[in-house]
Order: sequence, then C-alpha cells, then structure tokens
Amino acid sequence: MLDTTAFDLRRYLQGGGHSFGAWVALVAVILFGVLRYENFAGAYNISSFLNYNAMFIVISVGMCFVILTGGIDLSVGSVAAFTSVLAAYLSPYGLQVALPGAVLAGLAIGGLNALFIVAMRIPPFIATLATMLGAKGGALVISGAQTISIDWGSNFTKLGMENAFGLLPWTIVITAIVVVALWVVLERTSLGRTVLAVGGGEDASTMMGLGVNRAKVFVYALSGACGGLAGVFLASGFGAGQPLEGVGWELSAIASVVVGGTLLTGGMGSVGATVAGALLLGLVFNILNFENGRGVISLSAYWQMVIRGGFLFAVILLQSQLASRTKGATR
Amino acid sequence: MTDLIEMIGIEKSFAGIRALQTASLSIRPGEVHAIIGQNGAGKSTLIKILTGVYRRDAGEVRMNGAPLAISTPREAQDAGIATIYQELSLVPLRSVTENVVMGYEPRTRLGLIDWKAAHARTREILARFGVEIDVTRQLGSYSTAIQQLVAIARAVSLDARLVIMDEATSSLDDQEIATLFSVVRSLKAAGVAVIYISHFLNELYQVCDRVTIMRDGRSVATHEVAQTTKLGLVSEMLGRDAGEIEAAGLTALSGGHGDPGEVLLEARGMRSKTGLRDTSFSIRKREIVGLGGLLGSGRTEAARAVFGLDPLAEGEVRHHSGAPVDTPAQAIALGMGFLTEDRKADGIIPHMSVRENITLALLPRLTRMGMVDRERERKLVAHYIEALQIKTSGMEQPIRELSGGNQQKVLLARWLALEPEILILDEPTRGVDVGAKFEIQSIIRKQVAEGLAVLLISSEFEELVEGADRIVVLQDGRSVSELQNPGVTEGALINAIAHHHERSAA
Amino acid sequence: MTQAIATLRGRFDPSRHGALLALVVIVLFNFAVTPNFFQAQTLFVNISQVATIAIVAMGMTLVIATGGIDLSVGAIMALAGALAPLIFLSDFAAANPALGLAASILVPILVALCCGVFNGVLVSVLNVQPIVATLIFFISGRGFAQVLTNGNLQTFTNPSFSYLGTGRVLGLPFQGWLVLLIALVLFWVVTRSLFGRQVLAVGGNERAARLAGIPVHRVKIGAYVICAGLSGLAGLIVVAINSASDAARIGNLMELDAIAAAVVGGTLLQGGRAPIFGAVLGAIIIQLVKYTLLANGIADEVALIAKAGIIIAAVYLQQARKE
Amino acid sequence: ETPPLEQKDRYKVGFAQMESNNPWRIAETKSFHDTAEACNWDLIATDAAGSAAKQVADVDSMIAQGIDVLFLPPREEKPLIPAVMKAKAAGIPTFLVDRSVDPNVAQAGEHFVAFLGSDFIDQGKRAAEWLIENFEGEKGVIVELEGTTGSSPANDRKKGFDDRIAEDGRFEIVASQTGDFARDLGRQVMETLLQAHPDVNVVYAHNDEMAIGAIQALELAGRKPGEDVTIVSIDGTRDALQAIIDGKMGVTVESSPFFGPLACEVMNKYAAGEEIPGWVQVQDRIFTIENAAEHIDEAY
Ligand SMILES: Nc1ncnc2c1ncn2[C@@H]1O[C@H](COP(=O)(O)OP(=O)(O)OP(=O)(O)O)[C@@H](O)[C@H]1O
Ligand SMILES: Nc1ncnc2c1ncn2[C@@H]1O[C@H](COP(=O)(O)OP(=O)(O)OP(=O)(O)O)[C@@H](O)[C@H]1O
Ligand SMILES: [Mg+2]
Ligand SMILES: [Mg+2]
Repeated sequence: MLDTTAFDLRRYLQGGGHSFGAWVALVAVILFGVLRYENFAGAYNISSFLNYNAMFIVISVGMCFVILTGGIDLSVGSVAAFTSVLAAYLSPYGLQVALPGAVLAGLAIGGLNALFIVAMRIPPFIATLATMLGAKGGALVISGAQTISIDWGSNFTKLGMENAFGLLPWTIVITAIVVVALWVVLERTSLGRTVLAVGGGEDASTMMGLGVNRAKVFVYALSGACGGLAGVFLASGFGAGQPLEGVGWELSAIASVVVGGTLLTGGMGSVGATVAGALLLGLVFNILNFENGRGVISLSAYWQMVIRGGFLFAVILLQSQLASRTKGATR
Repeated sequence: MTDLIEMIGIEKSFAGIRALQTASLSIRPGEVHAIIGQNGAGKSTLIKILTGVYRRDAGEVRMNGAPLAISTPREAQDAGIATIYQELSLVPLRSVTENVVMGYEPRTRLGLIDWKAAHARTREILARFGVEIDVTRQLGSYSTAIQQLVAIARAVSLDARLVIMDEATSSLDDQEIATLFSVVRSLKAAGVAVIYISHFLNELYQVCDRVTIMRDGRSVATHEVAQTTKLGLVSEMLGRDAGEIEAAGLTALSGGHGDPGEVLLEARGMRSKTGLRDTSFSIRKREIVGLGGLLGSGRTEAARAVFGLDPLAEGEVRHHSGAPVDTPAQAIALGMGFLTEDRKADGIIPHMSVRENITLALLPRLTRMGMVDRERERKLVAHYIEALQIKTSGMEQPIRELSGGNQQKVLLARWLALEPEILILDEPTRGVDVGAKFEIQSIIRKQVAEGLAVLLISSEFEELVEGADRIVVLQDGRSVSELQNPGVTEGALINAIAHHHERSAA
Repeated sequence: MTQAIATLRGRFDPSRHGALLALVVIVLFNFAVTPNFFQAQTLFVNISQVATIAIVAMGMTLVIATGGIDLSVGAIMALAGALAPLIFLSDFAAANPALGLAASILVPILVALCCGVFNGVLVSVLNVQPIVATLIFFISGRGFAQVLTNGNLQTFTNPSFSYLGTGRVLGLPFQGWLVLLIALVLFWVVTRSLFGRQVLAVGGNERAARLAGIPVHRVKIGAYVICAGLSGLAGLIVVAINSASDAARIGNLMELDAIAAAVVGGTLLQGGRAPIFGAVLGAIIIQLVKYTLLANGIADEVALIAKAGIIIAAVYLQQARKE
Repeated sequence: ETPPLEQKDRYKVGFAQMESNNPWRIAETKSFHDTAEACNWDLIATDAAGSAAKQVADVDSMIAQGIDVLFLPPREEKPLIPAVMKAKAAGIPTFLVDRSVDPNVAQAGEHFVAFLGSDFIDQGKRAAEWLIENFEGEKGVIVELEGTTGSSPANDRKKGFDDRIAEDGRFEIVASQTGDFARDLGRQVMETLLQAHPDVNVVYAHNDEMAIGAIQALELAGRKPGEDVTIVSIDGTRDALQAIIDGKMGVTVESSPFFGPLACEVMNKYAAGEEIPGWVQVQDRIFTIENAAEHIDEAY
C-alpha cells in the first residue's frame, strides 16, 4: 500500500493523469534551447516569450476544465478576438473598467455556450462551433471590420507592456494567479471534483447526486471568462482590439491540454501539466525562430509547419510510452 | 405508525412500452424490505422513480405521510434516500476515496477539501466491509466486487433514513454477503430502512422483514417474510402454479457428470501482469470445469488470459488444434466464447438492437463476400429470442432498453449462436431471475451434453458445486487444488478455499 | 426497386427529420426571397459547390461512427491537390498523357490513403486520442504540400483532368453523380456489410467489440483510410474546377464544415451511428445557408452570426425530435 | 531620432513576414532571401501565419537575438505598434514594408525610419479610374470581390475604388462579398452572385487570384469574360497578365512584392547617414492589353 501522505513528486506533477511526458519534454526542450542558442535564456526572451504565451496558457487552462467534463470549447479564439475589441473600446476608462468588462463579456459568451449545451442539449462541439462563428461575426460587426486602437494614454497598456515590480510582465503575474487559483479549485474543492466526476461518467455522477449541470455551466463560463482575459491581454499587449485574431487558438489550446496528459474523454487531467503543455507548444515557435537566426539552415514557413507536426507527434509518442508505464494513480 | 415511504399506483412507460402499471410499495421505518420479481418486472424502474432518475407518468409518492416531490437523485439524497443502483453508478477513472466521499467531502477550515481526512474516512468505512485497499488508486483498477462494495460503502456512509440496494450482492461472494448483512442489521438497529432487491431468495430469509413481489410492472403482493415459503414466492413471481415449479426443480446445472471427452484446452503455469502467478487447468469435451476461489483470487484473470485478452508473461495456453490463442478473434475462430462478468463495460453495445447484439460475434460467418445475410440473421435471432425467452418488444429494440437480466440473456445468445466448442462463463447468471436462471442453466447443461466444454466462474457456491464436474480452486493467482464431482459439497469447497487461505496466510 | 424504397423508408432515421425540416425551411425561404433561385443553373452551382463538402462529410461520418474525429481532412485535400498537377505537369506525363492522367488521379489518392493509415494507426494501435492524432496532419500536412510545391501556385490547362470538376453527365455536374455513387456505396457498406456493422460496434462499445472478436484496430484504420481517400478525391475535385492548385488554400476549414454537416445530418459525436444520407443532407443544408447569405448580399460578418444561429437551430430541431 | 545604424560589412537583418499563404507574400519573402546574398545580410526570416500577435512575438524573438535592422510588413496598422516601439527601445532601426502602422501613434522618423511601399487606397482608386475611362456600355453593374474581411488591403482597396466609382453615375455596385483573397472562394462567390445578379457586366476583385476565380465562374456559366463582363483587379501576377493577353481581363494595377532590392538600397543610405523620406513611395505600374505582353516575364 502506498503512503499517500508522503510527498511523491511524480504523482504531484501528474495530478492524476498521464502528464509526466509533458514535463519531461518541457525540460528537454528548454535544455536544448539553452545549450544551443545564445540569448535563449536571456531576460528579454524569457519575458517576451511568457508575455505572448500568457494568452495561450490562460485559454488552455480554461479549456482543460471543459475537456475534463468530456466537453470541448471551440469558441475561445473568437471570444478572445471579440473581447479584445471590447477591451479596446473600454480602454479610455482605464484598466479597472476594461479588464472586468471584457472578462464579463467572455463569461457571458461562455454562459451562452452553457445554455446551448445544458439546456438545449446541443453537443458541445457544435454549440461552441456556432459561438465561434457568432463571436467572430460579432467582433467584426462591433469593430466595423477594423482593428480598434486602444487608448495609449490610459493605464490600460500597463497590463501588457509593463513589468510588475520591474520584474515580470503583469500578464504573467495575473496568469500565475489564475493558474494557481484554478489548480486549487480543481484539486481542493467539491466543484472541481465534480468536474472530474462528470467527465468520468455523466450518468453515474447524476445518480451519485452531484451537481452535473452546475459543473458544466461552470466550465463553459470559466472557459469563456478565460477567453475574455486572453482578449484583454491581446488588446493591452498588442496595442489594439483585433477582430481577426484567435484563428486556430482553440486547437492549440486543445493540443496543450492533451499534451499535458488530460484525457479528451474527460475525467482525468491536471492544470499544471496543461500549463506545461502550453509552454511546450509555444517553445516550438520560439526555437524555430532562433534556429532560423543561427543561419545554418533557413527553414521556410512550410518546413516549420512540418516540424511542428512532427514535434507534436514526438511528444504524443513519448506521452503514450510513459503513460503505458505509469499506471494511473489519483487522489 | 405512518409509513416511511408510500408509493401508490405508479405508472411508467418508455416510448410506448409499459414498464410499470399500478405498482405500489410501502416501507416502514427501520424495516428491511425485499422486492423480488422476474427480469423486467419493473423493480429497478420503480426504484428509479422513487429516487428521481425517472419521472413517473402517474401515481403518488409519500414520505412520512407527506407528498414527496423529487426530481433528481440529489434531491433524493437530501431527503435521506441513499441508493446503490443495479448498473454500477460510480466513476471508475477517479479514486476510491472520491467515489465514496464525492459531494460530501470533509473540509479544512479554509473550506477546501481535506484529502487526508477523506482518505482516512474512506478507509474506515471500507474496513467495515473487510476491504483494505489503496484508496488513492483509481476505482476502475479494482474488480467488480470491490466496486460494488465501494458503492455500498458510499450509500451507507450517507446518513440516510432509507438505503436502497438494487441487486447489490450480485457480484459478492458468501463471505462478503455475510459482512453486508451484518451492516444491514446494524442499519436496521439504527432505525434505517432498507430496500433490498435480489434474485437470491435465500438471502431474504436471512435479513428481510417483508417482501413485495412484482410481476409485469405490477406489485402483486406484500408479505411478512417469515410467513412465506421459497416455493410460494417463486410461484407468485412467475405467476405459475407452485406444484408445477416444484416438479421442475430450481437448479438445472446439476445432472450430467457424465463421461468427459478429450482435452480441448489446457492452461499451464500461467503467469501475467494482471495477477496470475501459477495457474493451470484443463478443459475437456462434455465437461463443466468450475473455477472456485475468493474475490481477487484471479478467476476472471485466468479466463481473460485463456481467451487471449491479456498477454502471458510465462506459461502457455494450448488449444487442441495446436493453434495459438493470442487475441479474442483467434479464440473465437477456434470455437471459443467468453461471457464476461461486466455486462455494461464488456458486453452490450448499447445503441445496437437486440438482433445486432446477438449476431455480433457470429457476423463473419453470416457474411458472404462482405455482405451480411440478413435473412439468415433474422431467423437465427428469432430462434434465440424464443429459445432463451428474451423479453423484448422485438429484435430491433435497442439492447439498452432491456432489463438487466434480459441483456444477460442476449449476451448468452451471442455466444451460443456461435455453437462454440468451449464456452467461458464468468458469472453467467448474475442478475438473472430464478426462472431465467433455471432456463440458462438448463440450456448450458443441454449444450454440454452435446459436447460443449464449459469453464464456469461463479461467486455463488451453490451454482458451482451443483454445476461443475470439476472445480479448480484458485488462490492468489495460483491453482491450489482440484475437487471432483460427484461428491463435492458447499462445505467441502469452502474448506478447500479456506484451508489454503490459512496456509498461505501463515 | 419498391423493396429498396421500402427499406430506405424503414431505415429512415427519425432524428433526421429535424434536418429535413431545416432543409425545407431554407428552400422555401429561398423561393420567397432569393432572386433567380428557381433556375437550373442555381441547382448546378449548388451541386458543384456542395460536392466536396458532401464527399468529405461522408468519410467523416464513418470516422465519427467509430468514436473518432478527423481534423486532417483539409490538409489531406491540400496534399492530394498539390500532387496531382505535379504529376501531370511532369515530363513523364508529357510523354505518356493517358498514363500521366491516370497516375495524377491514382497517386494522390494513394498518398491520401497512406495518410489515413497513419491517422488510423496512431488512433488504434498507439491509442492516441483522435483529435490530437489527426491534429498532427492538420498542422504538417499542408506544410508537406507546400514543401512539395515550394509554396507556389500551380496552374494548368488539362481538359481531361478538369472533367472531374467541370464535366457534365446528363446535364448535371459530374461531381454530383460522384457524390450519389459514393453515398450509395457507403450506405450499402454501413447497412449491409460486415465492415459497416463492425464500425458501428466499435463506436458503440469498443471493449465489447474486441471481446466479440472484431478486429478493432483494422476497423478503425479502415474508417480513417476511407475518410482520407475521400478527402484526397475532394482535393482533386477542387483542383480540377479551378485549373489551379494552391496548397495553402485547398480544403481550408473543411474539417469544420464536414463535421458540422455530419452532425446536422444526425451523426452522434460519441460514435455508434453512421447516417450516410444524413451527412449528404447536412452538407446540402450548410451549402444552402452559404448560398442564401451570399446571394442576398448579407455582409460576411453578419453572415457568420446567421450561420451560427442556423446551425444551432438545425441541431436543436433534430435534438428536440429525438427526445 | 530613430536609432542610428553603424556601417558594417555584414548586417544581421530581421524580416518578420506576416503569412505565407498567397503567391504575393511568397514572392515578397523570396525577394528578401534573394537580396540577402547580394546585400551582405544574415537574414532571419519568420512567418507569423496570419497572426498579428505572433508577428509581434516574432519581432520579440529577433530582438532577443540581437538583430541590427528590422524590416516589418505589419499585418495590421494598430496591433504592430508594440513591435515598432520595442524595436526602437532596443536600439534597432525599423523599416516598414508594404503596409504601414497607425500614424496617430507611430510616425516615420520618430518611431520607425521609413515606410517603403505603395498606397492600397490609391490602387483601388486607379482601378476605378481605368474602368471609368474604358467602360463602353451604358450602365455598369459591378460585383466586387473583397479580400479577407477586416484586413487592411481589403478595407483600403474597397474604399479607394468605391469612393471613386461613386463619382460616376453610370456605375452601381450591386454586390460586394468576401472571397478571402483566394481563387477557389472567389470562384464560388462569383458563381453565386452571378445567379443572384445575372446582369453583372463588371467585376472588381481585390486581387488577381479572385479575379481568375471569377473568370472561371463566368466561363462555367457560359459568359464571356472580357467581352460581356469587364474584369478589373490588383496585383499584376503572371496569371493575370496572361488573362489580359488572352483578352479575358481588362486591367490589373500593379502591387509589386519585390521589396528586397529597395530595402537594401534604403538601408545602406540610412547607414551612410543620408536623410530618408518618411515614405519611400513605390511606383505601381498598371497592366493592360497594351503592355501586358512586355512585362509577363517579370511577373511572379
Ligand atoms: N430506459 C428504458 N427505455 C425503455 N424501456 C425500458 C427502460 N428501462 C427499463 N425499460 C423496460 O422496463 C421494463 C422494466 O425494467 P426494469 O429494469 O425495471 O426491470 P427489473 O425488474 O429491474 O429487471 P432485472 O431483474 O432484470 O433488473 C423492462 O421491460 C425494460 O425493458
Ligand atoms: N478483498 C480484497 N482486498 C484487497 N484487494 C482485492 C480484494 N478483492 C479483490 N482485490 C483485488 O482485485 C483484483 C481483481 O480480482 P478479481 O476480483 O477480478 O478476481 P476474481 O477472482 O475474478 O474475482 P471475481 O470474478 O469474483 O470478481 C485482485 O488482483 C486484487 O488485487
Ligand atoms: Mg433491475
Ligand atoms: Mg471476476
């Protein structure tokens, strides 16, 4: 019998999934980058890398919750685009208005998803596909199909372009807080455990008397809100409300979640490993840029796509190898 | 004294098919109340209406005399009704602890889940059932029996006024059933009422106070258990004359013990990751070989290995043809069949019709040039529905709509239709009513007489002792002894299991 | 014949009524509102445009029926579409036109089939979750196609190849007949053949299917291979209509259209059902929505919102009928 | 006040391309690669796959690698401002290529050295002017095929054309829909619009790819592009010039992707301390039946 009170690193990192592979690959890729490229581990690269990837980490974590219930949310990218436009419009009133405004808008779209899925029983894939189209259309309509300038005079730009306490960008600090909070929710609250149970067996969860619908509403609303936060990061860090952004973000979020070892069918997975997955996928771009900069071989954009696919393949293989060796330990 | 629960004139139809008509039930506080009835009589449906899984079409439910409005299982739990459903309703991907405490987790002062306390509580509750396992592991990694015990543990820990057990003992062995009964008695002593649904009539006499008999969606009678006879109950259940039933007898596996033929399959020194350490046995033509043992002794694992489902680390399975058995497809091609113990996970294809479920394994043989011969398929299916008396609205009804026992019959038909040489039956009569059990057993016996070889796994010692020609006793993944019929008694079997158990424990 | 119709009717899936209803509503709306809707040319335009979505959606339906999903269809279309002109524009094809033409159809489809094998092996043997397994090709497949063509647009004039996209048989576009043929064959496969039954069983309960001796790996690979092959064919059709192949664009966002068509047509995403004609119906609905919005001059951004609403409505209708 | 550039033998040059999904962009990237050799550049080329945010991140990774000069075709006017600002903060002179950034926030000579390129609005306007001059019918019924919804070339080319054409009473734009700058979509949209508006006799496409798609749609519907329908477009690709020679297309306004040599020249001047105008204008030619045959060999 295992002593569960002892600190078991592997189990801790896995959080109950098959997520060890993501951490192994992450460490390997970082080592590769540090050893191969000058300036890779420089402060500028680290902070700009994290600043850009904060958006993806946030939506990936939201996506993780959705996937844990066995659902999927294709609308996150469009939600981010929509809320970035909204945030840009609100930016003259300052961060204190624009941030909550955009997050609430994301929450509302997430709520709409929940309505379709829970009340109208539309499959998540289709419901969120529709909101993906709808939010994109909405973003174009309210922006008049233009990018919307933010107010450079207000404190709104501080979020995406300045460092907290002169150390790390504010986006990273906020992301870290969100990740830790959601980790606590998943691991230590009844709601979080219900999310996992719903993914593990919806009927069974109903019969166990768990709040299945509540959990579903929660995850879609959460994912929407995360999309909203990503939209704020986008507007504030990239200077404008951008109705055309967010294309394909849902797939990279899904990939991050899965690379993090979460089962797409739900019921098992971890927040921490999802972050690892998101970082890992982001690092591929970063490394490709550095590789091009070394000038030995110049990779065309097409080869880069091939390499990214191949990399995903490698991580997935590693994942499945490790998964077959570590038998799922949970709480 | 007012009844704790009163259900009057309950009606329920599914897509036009009547499941319940004028069913009623009354439960007194602190009594153990049995519900019995044939497969498909409506027992589970009645329970699910009480606990809010289904909505009733008509009728009335009262609790302590007041009308009870429950529309979700959660509300039932909040009203003090804890239920163990027939189809296990747990989350196999999550840990044992979570499955026990989910929804009622102990909290720290910060309002967060206190996992240490949760694990401790779970261990303590399970200890009452004699189960000592790693509660942090996934529930799904444990056997059906353990899962069933976990479900019971959860229900019992909910502080309910009424605990409902829908065929909760179907995968338990005698020892665990005894433990369960002591828990039931202590619940009763604490004033908790228990609804107990089971096809094992013997059990009723051990713990139940009253019994309600259901037939074709109706409650036909309620008696004090002490005033009934087993025969009387059966005749009311089946709606047939008692004398007629007496003449036929109740267990049909016995008989036979004839002259077995040549060895068809031999397992030698099997060892596997799944828990087999050194298991050997052989199966001969015209013979039923029983596998006996306690839960976790490796019976299911032995069957899986023989059928080519789990790879062997050591040892071998030798089919008389000399061909290897590495995959189920090969096993089936060699004339083997395997009726699994977990009907929901390993057996039925829920969306598919009864017809498609029956011919699933046989299909390649019904196919000519890639095309299924539907004429033959229908004839065959009609034959088996008739022969096994499967209660269905037609061969196109989706199997998920059938009652548990009838699903079991469909799965048996799936394998019988193959006209196999060797049939592995893992708990073949689990959840099957007395009448159907009799039918199933006699079908098996008949097939054996015609040359079929059977490997029988059953937690019901009676079935094993009366049915098997030979019983191989397993202990911790090892075959430790073999008992030869005729001459085996339940006592002798228990002795053999216990004897070795003590020796290995020492 | 009457028997065939009877079985068709018997097979008629009640959950498809929602989709049919949606179709009728859209057609009636068009009669009332869209200028020149009631014209043969409208029919031709729609048939030629719906063909690729319908073909891919049918393959997708099979994959979904096994409990999977295939995001790589668009990338496979691009790959096949990029290969074909490479072949018939080569020196070899210049020397042997007939052989070159045959090769330019067969080789791309063969390559597509190989992609399907890759997807299928990943999903079944290596047990990778379908969305991610096919995401690999989704990302890199188009890259391969662009590497092959160096990113260049390939334009050509080759009437016999273009027949795939522009030919007419009995006055109707060739690819429309192709859709009908494929639908009939797949319908037969799903309802009558061993393979079809096995696909549904694997999607319905994989563990049980394996225990019943069904070669689960082979069945899954088969479904992905068929889907990939059909995607390859769709890629060829796109190239043939345009007399040009642009690896960056062929089949863009096709995966979403195909999945939406399959689901609108009554496929359950959790597997176990494969309404082939439903998928065609779903594709037609999606095409008509597109047509209606365009022909009535609805701005792109508003059209997106309208499309969202229509998808929700169509699936909801179908859902409501099923209860 | 832009950061100075010291004169060196070799420069580490960053080129942050926005996307590689159309022939024009591919030709532009190729032009930079071809120039690198001649101009003594160590070129770092990235590809943002159509995302403005990724383009900023790409610029970031170039800054981290310590480039000397940045050439940036900003995908969007406003979202790329942070990239310009960051490069300036890192002491890297930036040249914008083919599109510019929001002049209200960032100015040439202040935040970036110069903008090299033409004017999308002007391109649309010139297409309109050609049409006004050369249209012979009584009434011009126009279908407009727009580029990617919300993208700046689509917005500008629409504005330039629509404003100018409105001044002539003969013309009416009966439908304007997006074809996403792609041939296949251009064809599908044209097929549909042709059904709804059979009286169309002018097609204005925001790029040549869509124009070619429209020609195919017209031919499939039995119409005669060039005769009963006049096609006007922008870019100057090889296929478009061929169509002009074949008489199927009226005009295409050049929008040259070959920025490499110009970039090299301007950069060297800047390093030498010469004054660079804020807008290094590129002279776009206009291709018609008169000159298409001469230029088809230079086209991409
Ligand atoms: N969801 C459903 N849809 C359609 N029919 C159903 C459904 N659930 C139950 N039935 C039908 O209702 C009848 C009663 O089923 P029920 O499960 O209550 O029987 P039971 O007495 O519990 O049988 P068993 O002893 O086999 O468990 C059966 O005929 C069954 O086919
Ligand atoms: N009472 C128990 N205490 C601890 N572990 C158990 C107990 N019962 C079963 N297990 C575990 O469950 C695993 C699976 O055994 P399983 O019950 O499937 O074997 P079996 O002999 O086929 O029993 P059955 O068919 O009656 O369920 C065993 O390897 C064992 O580790
Ligand atoms: Mg029951
Ligand atoms: Mg067992």
